[in-house]
Amino acid sequence: MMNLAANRKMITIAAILAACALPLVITDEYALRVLNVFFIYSVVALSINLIVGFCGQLDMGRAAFMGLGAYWSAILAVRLHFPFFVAFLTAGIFAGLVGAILGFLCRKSSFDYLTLITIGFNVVCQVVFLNWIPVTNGAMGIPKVPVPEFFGFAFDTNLRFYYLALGFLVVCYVLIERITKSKLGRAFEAIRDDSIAASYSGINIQNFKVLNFAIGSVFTGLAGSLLVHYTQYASPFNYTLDESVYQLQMAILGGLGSLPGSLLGTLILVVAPEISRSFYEYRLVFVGFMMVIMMIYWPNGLLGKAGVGERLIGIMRFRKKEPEEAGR
Amino acid sequence: MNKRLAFLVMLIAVTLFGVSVASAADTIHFAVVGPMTGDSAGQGIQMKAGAQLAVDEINAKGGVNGKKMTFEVADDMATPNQAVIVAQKLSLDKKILFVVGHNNSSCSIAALPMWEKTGVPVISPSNTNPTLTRLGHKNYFRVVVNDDIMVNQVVKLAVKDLQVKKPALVWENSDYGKGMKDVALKALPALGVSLVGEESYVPGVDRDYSAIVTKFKGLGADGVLFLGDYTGAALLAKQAKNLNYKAKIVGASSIAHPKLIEIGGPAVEGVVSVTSFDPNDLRPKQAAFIKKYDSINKEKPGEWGAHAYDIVYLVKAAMEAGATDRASLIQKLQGGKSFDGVTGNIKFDKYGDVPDKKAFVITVKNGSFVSYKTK
Amino acid sequence: MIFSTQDLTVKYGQITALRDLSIILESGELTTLLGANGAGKTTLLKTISGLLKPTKGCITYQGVNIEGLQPDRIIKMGIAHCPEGRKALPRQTVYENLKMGAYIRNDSGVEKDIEYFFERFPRLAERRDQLAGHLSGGEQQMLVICRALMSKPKILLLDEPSMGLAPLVVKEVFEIIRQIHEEGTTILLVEQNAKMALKIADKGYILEVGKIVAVDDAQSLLKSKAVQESYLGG
Amino acid sequence: MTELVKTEDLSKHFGGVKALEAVEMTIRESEILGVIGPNGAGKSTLFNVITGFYQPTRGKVFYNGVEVTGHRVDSVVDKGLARTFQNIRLFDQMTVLNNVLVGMHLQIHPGIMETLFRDPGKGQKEIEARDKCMSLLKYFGLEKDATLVSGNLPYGKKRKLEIARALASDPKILLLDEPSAGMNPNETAELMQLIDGINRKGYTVVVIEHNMKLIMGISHRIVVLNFGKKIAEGDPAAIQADASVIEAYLGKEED
Amino acid sequence: MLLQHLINGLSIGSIYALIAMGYNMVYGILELLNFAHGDVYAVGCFAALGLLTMGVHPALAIMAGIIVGFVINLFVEKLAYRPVRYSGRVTPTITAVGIAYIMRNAILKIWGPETFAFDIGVRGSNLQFGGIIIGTLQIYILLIAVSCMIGITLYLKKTKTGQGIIAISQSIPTAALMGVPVNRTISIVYGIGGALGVIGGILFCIYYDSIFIGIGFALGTIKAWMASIIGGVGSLKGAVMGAIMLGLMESMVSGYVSTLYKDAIVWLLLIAFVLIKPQGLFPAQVAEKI
Repeated sequence: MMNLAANRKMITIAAILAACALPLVITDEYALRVLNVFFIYSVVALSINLIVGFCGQLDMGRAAFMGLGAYWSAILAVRLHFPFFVAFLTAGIFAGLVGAILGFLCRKSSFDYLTLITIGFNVVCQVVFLNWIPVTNGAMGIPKVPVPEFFGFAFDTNLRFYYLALGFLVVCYVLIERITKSKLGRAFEAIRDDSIAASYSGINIQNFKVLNFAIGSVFTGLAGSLLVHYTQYASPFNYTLDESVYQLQMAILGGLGSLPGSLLGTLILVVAPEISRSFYEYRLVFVGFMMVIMMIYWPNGLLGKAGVGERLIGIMRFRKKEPEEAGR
Repeated sequence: MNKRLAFLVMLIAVTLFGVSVASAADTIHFAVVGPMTGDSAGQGIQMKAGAQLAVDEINAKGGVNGKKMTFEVADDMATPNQAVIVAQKLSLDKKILFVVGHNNSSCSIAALPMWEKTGVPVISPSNTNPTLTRLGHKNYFRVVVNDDIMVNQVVKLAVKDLQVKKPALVWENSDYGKGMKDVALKALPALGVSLVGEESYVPGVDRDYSAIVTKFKGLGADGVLFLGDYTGAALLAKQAKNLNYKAKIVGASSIAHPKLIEIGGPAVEGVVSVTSFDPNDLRPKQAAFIKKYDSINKEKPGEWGAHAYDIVYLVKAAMEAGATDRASLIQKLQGGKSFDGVTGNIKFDKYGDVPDKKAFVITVKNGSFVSYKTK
Repeated sequence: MIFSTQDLTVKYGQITALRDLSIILESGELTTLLGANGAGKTTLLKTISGLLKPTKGCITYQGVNIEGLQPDRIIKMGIAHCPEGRKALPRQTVYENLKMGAYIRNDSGVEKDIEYFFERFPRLAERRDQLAGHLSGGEQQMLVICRALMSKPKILLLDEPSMGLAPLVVKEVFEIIRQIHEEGTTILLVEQNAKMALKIADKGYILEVGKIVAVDDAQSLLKSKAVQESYLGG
Repeated sequence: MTELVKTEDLSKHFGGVKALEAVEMTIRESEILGVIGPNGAGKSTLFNVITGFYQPTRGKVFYNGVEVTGHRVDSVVDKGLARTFQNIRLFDQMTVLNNVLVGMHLQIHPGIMETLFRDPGKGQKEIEARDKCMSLLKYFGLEKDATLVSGNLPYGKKRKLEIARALASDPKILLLDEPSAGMNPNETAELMQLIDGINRKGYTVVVIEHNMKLIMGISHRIVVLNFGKKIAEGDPAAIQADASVIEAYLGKEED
Repeated sequence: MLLQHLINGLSIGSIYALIAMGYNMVYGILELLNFAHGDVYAVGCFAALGLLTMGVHPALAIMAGIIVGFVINLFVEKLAYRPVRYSGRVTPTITAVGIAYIMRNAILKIWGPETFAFDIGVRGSNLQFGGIIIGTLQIYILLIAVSCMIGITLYLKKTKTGQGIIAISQSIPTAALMGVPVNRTISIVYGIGGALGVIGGILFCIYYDSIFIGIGFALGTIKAWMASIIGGVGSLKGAVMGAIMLGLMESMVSGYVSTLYKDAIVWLLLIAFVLIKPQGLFPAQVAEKI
């Protein structure tokens, strides 16, 4: 037991060191850019995992929160000339607040409605990004978003940004892992597995759902902010419903409820399209088949727990249909 | 676990070292970048087809200065974030001499800084938003008439030729439509008329224009300036006809497409449009191009195909005038002579625009486009 | 012998609900199955009617092995299962519920049979067009039994028909069961109310944690000291 | 003896069905209270109304003299209640230990610093909680299963784990809803000892049961419900002799 | 003007109603958030288009399209939904999204994203009452929607299979014990859902004389879902009423508020509606038990 924990720590540290050393091998700017995007999207996938995988709330509008973070940060940095870290941190807080408000409104909503509302919220956000021209500059977007800069040190090359994005991912990963392994995470999982039993354990389900949504949104917002400072351009066409579904797939592919799984899922969906043209062309069909096949044969994703413990199944049962019966 | 690990390692390895195979130095490489998958893939595919036709013709005749031309296609998925990644990849590829693209203004805005870093000339066949050439990117050109010119002409056409007194405006809610709307809002008062109504629609989603028509009818608008795609224009015309609304419909370039008539049927009779390319052009050069394109692609070219075709020939001309690399190509294009393409006369000003290019006016008569005599 | 199970084993995941269970039903007899909650009585009925698939064993009906058939095939062969917990179809009317009972029948006698039950149970007739969900517990139980009989079964499986019913209603329900039995239908009755069940039964099985622990004719079981202690609240 | 819980005129109607009608009952400190009655008599509904899962149609619930009617489940639980369920409700995807730790939800207050800036499971509060949970698991003989996923446990252990989880919150009152369901006589006897042991440690226990042996064997007091009404209350001997109880529930002796 | 806007809204609403009916068959009876509904029937509509352009008689082409919708849904149910039928809510929802992706990209690969003319030679004329214009086509569509609703209601109420479907919606095991062949009946539900979707989709195409990929997801699944939620899950009448309300809402917002913010406003109204009246207009009674 102790040994395993120690090993795990060693492996983690080794992985981080290896990631730090990777740019020595990979000098190709394009590969670095793809990796940087992968780091940022990993955080998005982790936040989706926190909401969908750990708390069982099927959120299909995550891109909206990425957009909220991105626009907040871009507006602060470009129009109001705030320094990067202020724009970045407040973007997370802003997205978290909006997440808390949305979560609060949906705190009593059932599964279907929450999913519908998150989709609707994504549409609403996109319409606002597109049309609130005085603030968002509408369809033309906000160009020339400054690169991240800390006290005069600008992360203006792919290599420099690589370390920033890697650091961001490591910090987010560690924080999310700690949350999921704390009292908080246990409460989320309890709500997912059986909300009635959870409330009888003294968990205020509504508050914890709101909290879960807010925490997830903070991370999504931070990722959105960082990405916009990297691409230096905020555009409403980046935060569509399709984008949300693609992000959800990253979390699903790796395994809902598994944090390393989220990284793997993101790696595959971000990196694979860049490798092969044919994959590129058929990627949407591929993810379609993947979603069906994974759900039937491998519902826990690539790195999810194997065996009977189907994480998803406990979320909301067809009570009136008694799953153990007629299931053949 | 091991299998998964192996898969992962393989994946990373392929990404990192999967650099495309180098090719002979006696070829001219370029890239066509646009949406190749997703909802607006049709436009990107036209760009590809237009460029392909030009390349095939050129290569068949011995190439440019003895060098063959070849190009690769990249998909920006019409999303700015992806456009940046594509730009990062191709701009570092030393072989790539120039880029035909992007299709969407938002993608150009996002990717231009990246292209500029390595000095790749980017020539867009379809970015019409006036602000694009004013962002200060020296490597950016477009062969299409920008909205400033186009929409001013549309407004003039409506007010002067068609005698519209109470115009209403419909614009598609995209960077394209938004840019045109801004121009129209400035141009109308200059001609002494004021707008009675202004509505927008989401291209590719909205299919119901009856509310807009009913509203315009109630406002008594006698002309509709349609600044959007041909599908929207066709549907608007049909629904106007169904609701007995008889305003004149005047549009800009993007409605002048055979599909307008195909979808709109008799309802689009009399629709007038300013366009930078007429797919039914009967002048010999244009007609030959259209016929050839049609025979290969089983579809008449729209402005994307025609412009992409022109861009390739334009670069050929510049190279024959002495351009050899990215920098000299930009130089040649900037100070270039005028080039006569299928879409008209191309001569860039200092911003990379084509101010002298003439747009012409066509109208639908008896189920096909004919040219419209302006006053 | 019209029906029997041989060495029937059923598992829910890792939990064995029935272990090598063998029972025999004689034609026209009323057999009762007694046992505590979770002993596997309901599991047995579900397995017979095809809702569950046994991991091992064999179910013979009229000399044919019916193990593994789908529920709709089994009811067509003449085995009707009347599930526990008054599973009337709450969003359908009383009439529609009865008609559902005759789902497998294609003969013209369905309406006549429905009228027969309405005549026999005037309380159902009164509520003919009411949603079944609005009936009282006793009425629902009556309806569910009639519904099962609508398929004209040769064997009727009854799962705790008295559950949660007032004593008077329980009496009524048992009276119905007794009548059906007298009319010649073979019945397998699962009951918690052991005393009443044994009183009308011909034979009884006692089930404990998935196993048969005793089988005898009903009268002897009723008198047995052990049975009295465990199941009759002695 | 203090009255921990008191209900006044407690009624719950579902549409036209009177699941509970004017029930007045008390739960006294340190007792084992049995609740019996035919299926559908309103026993579970009574639990659900007392714990705030259902809002009563009429009437009040007091806890230690404070009215808790209409409070949310978790806030009622916070007053010192815990329960188990008729159909076991564990957190099936979580480990046995984590199930019990969730039960301790209201006892652990790690604070944001400990959550975010200590290694998972290394915080002081967390370590204390784990120790307590492990000793609880040991009491139920589950310590070897601590790292297993609870959904994979056999039935009997699931029942025990559910009780362990309920006890983790250190409740004043433990409500057990048909704890012996599906247990064989030996297991039932074991369970009776367990309940008795828990009660001796000072917990008040309320049990809904069909198993007369268990209920008569351990209850100090029994409440009988029928058709949503309380029809009798008293010690086991009195209940067994009560005519109305015999008629409604135990069954008449004669024909 | 108001009257004209109302009539416009009513005609869009009746198209939504047809699509929503098909959606609601599956949603109401099997509780599956069928994200693939729109894209499946879009395949049916495109198949009809393909036959039309090949010169097949419109009536035959439309019939074929409806059959395609029916058959695809049969296969999809068998391959993608049946294996996860008892796996909770999230799992089948995700497989449905997967199917939607496959269908949509199949259409994109075969037909591309363009808008095509959809001409079956039916030209509606206009009836004029004062200043108000009603297209005969609009009247036909409303009639078709109403007769489909009546047809489905009668089918469910009066036929044996229909009653079996209703029984399944209440409890699969109980229905099975009545002798309802569960798998076959559920297949029929999906099939009918797909066929109804195609009918709605084709009317959509006829009404606008055009067809494009967006009739599936953006104008199909999402609107049908919104309609079902407004109307109350599981109620056919609710789905129809919800769809008509949705049509009216869109028409009114476009006509009197803003076309620019139409989508946002309609969504916000829906979200507000869901929060205020979570059971919809025609709620089904559900009691939670522990």
